[in-house]
Amino acid sequence: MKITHLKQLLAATGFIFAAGLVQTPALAQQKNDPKFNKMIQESFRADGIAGLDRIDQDATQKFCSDPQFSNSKQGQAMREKIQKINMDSIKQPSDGKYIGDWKNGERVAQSGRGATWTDTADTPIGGGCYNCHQIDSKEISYGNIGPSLTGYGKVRGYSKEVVTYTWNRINNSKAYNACSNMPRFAHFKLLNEQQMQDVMALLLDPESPVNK
Amino acid sequence: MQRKLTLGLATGLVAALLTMTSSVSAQKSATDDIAKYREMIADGNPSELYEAAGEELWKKPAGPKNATLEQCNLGLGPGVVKGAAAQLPRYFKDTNKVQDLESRLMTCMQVLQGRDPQEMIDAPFQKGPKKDMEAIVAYVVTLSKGDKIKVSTAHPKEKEMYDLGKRAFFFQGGPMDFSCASCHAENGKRIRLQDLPNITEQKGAALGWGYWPAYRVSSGQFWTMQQRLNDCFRQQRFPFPIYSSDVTIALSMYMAKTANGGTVETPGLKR
Amino acid sequence: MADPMRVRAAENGGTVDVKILMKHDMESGQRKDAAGKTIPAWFISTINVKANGKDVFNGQFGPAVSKDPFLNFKYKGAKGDKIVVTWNDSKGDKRTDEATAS
Amino acid sequence: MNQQRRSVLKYSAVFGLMASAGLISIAQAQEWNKAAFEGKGIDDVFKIMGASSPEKSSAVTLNAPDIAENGAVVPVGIITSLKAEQMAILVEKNPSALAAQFFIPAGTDAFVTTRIKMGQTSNVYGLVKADGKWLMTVKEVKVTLGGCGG
Repeated sequence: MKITHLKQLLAATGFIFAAGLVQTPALAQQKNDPKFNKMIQESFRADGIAGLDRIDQDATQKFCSDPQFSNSKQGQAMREKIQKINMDSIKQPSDGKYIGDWKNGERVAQSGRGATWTDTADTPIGGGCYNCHQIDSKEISYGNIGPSLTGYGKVRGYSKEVVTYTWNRINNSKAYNACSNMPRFAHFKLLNEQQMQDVMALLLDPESPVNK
Repeated sequence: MQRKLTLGLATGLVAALLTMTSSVSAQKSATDDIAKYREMIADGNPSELYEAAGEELWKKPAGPKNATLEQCNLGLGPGVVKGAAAQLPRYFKDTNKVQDLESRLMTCMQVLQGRDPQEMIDAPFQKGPKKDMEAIVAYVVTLSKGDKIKVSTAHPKEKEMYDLGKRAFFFQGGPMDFSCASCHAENGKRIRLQDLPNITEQKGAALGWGYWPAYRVSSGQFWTMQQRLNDCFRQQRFPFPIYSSDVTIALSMYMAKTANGGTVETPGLKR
Repeated sequence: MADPMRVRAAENGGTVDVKILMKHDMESGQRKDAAGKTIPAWFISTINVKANGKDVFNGQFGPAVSKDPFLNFKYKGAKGDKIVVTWNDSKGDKRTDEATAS
Repeated sequence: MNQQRRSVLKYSAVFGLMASAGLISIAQAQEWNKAAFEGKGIDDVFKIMGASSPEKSSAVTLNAPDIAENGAVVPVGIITSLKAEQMAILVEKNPSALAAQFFIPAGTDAFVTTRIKMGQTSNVYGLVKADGKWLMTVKEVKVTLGGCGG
């Protein structure tokens, strides 16, 4: 009984989907536009540490610059491919340690500085976590582009799965969601291993105010 | 025993719910308080200081030709300043280009006063010739305050600029993978406590485009739209957008056209 | 030379509401330049407001007053009052501007 | 150090005398109160101003936001029903507590609004001198980090 029901449902969904396909022609990644490329090439200049290589897009950036396609059914296969490329780039901590010092982690989470043309190569780069996430509930100035992380460990537990997932997500969020708004902190060396371990502690040390 | 446990659980749940609502209401009151703060500083916008200086510069002979800018054509005819900023960017036949306010003012300075636009392009913000530009912009945009944003894409070059701008809005790059859309393509989003207008919709675009140029409290400076866009790209960790380059004009065209029908509230007063 | 102020004075029911915007960096003495050197304090220290030649307000600022200072006060007066605002800063620079109560 | 402190005390004592004798002059209002503006802690500044331990008064209202979006510009106003001769704004956690001092001649309302800088979340004091006596009110203003820079 239940199974037939499900089958019917699936059939119906399939029908709707097929109908949708008929109406809208298959989407493809937007065409290479020489005029647009020329505009981008001619509109910027290198300044300090912000070189022109920063507008040479990698596959992930190119894909995600076309949200109509990247969010579509037709983009599904490419989405998975992008996620795999990013997943494969993640390295687990060299010393096997996942949890650092939450106090340092809070500092990394607070700072949104670094990596701009007004910074130097020595400017420590912040994680900018509070820009988008609620973390320690005592900080009232937090953004909401990303989900709240208050009570992160308390809610999810401190299992190996949670720890590894969190590590991966901080390293390269695009491994799970091809066009996540979150920067790939390890991929572009925005945060070093120690800083990521410290941010991990902020989220997953039972002593961190996040879990109090 | 069993009952106690359930009760305990229930209390725990209620407590958890209470904590949740209290933190949500704390946030709501924080944003309300920010709104109150903004209201308190709204009276006495230091942009007025720049506007006064700009009016003087507009009427003062300058440059190799020792001429004023009073005959500058901002799109509504030579010398018409009132309402002109509300209809920019637009296509100009004499330059065969779509121009925003600042690139158009550079044309006027070149044609009428004989000034070299490259000097303006190369100058850092808030210094030298840019300082003059900023004051003049403050003067010009004040004369469109209260007007409706009315930007046309009827000319093919305007339409082309709009399309390029729309694409640029979603163009990701830099070590943080950011595009304008990373922060400005959804409703109800904030960075820290600052609301982020959704510029892909009319309402949000009007909130963004309609309030810049503005006096920026955090830097104590009057910022033109070019400087605002420049700082967006800086925060996006992009390379430096060249002053009045096509990408800046294209993005302005996209924002302004999307904002059509909204009200010009410039000069604004921003964080 | 110092930039002009914006002085607005509006009379309502025998009270003149005076709003003044001054153009000044109000350097706090706490900031550092790009080379890491402290930028010395430089700020408006005193401000005097006269209406028809008589003192209606005196203020003293420290470096903690915001850049491009704003000041609002009210005095008993009338339309047409001639208001003269003068500030002096910590480097001895000064500026005087006038307005008429409307 | 000691010498300086003593001369500061002497200085304010003289002003105290002048004030009690009704000799507050335009000269005082127009001479920048260096000692007070350079005083560090809030209690030091109270002393220098001749206001040691000012009493809290419900007649003094401090108009300031609960949260400032930016510490560079915090609007602060003082208003009182008392016949104020002087007013002052102090920020407990600023490097120098005294932000501004105002002299209110007869015929001017006991009302002033300005904007101040705050380095961090702090108590802000509104002081009013009426009938030769300093009174105060206090309010905490939270300074938040804003924007992408954090």
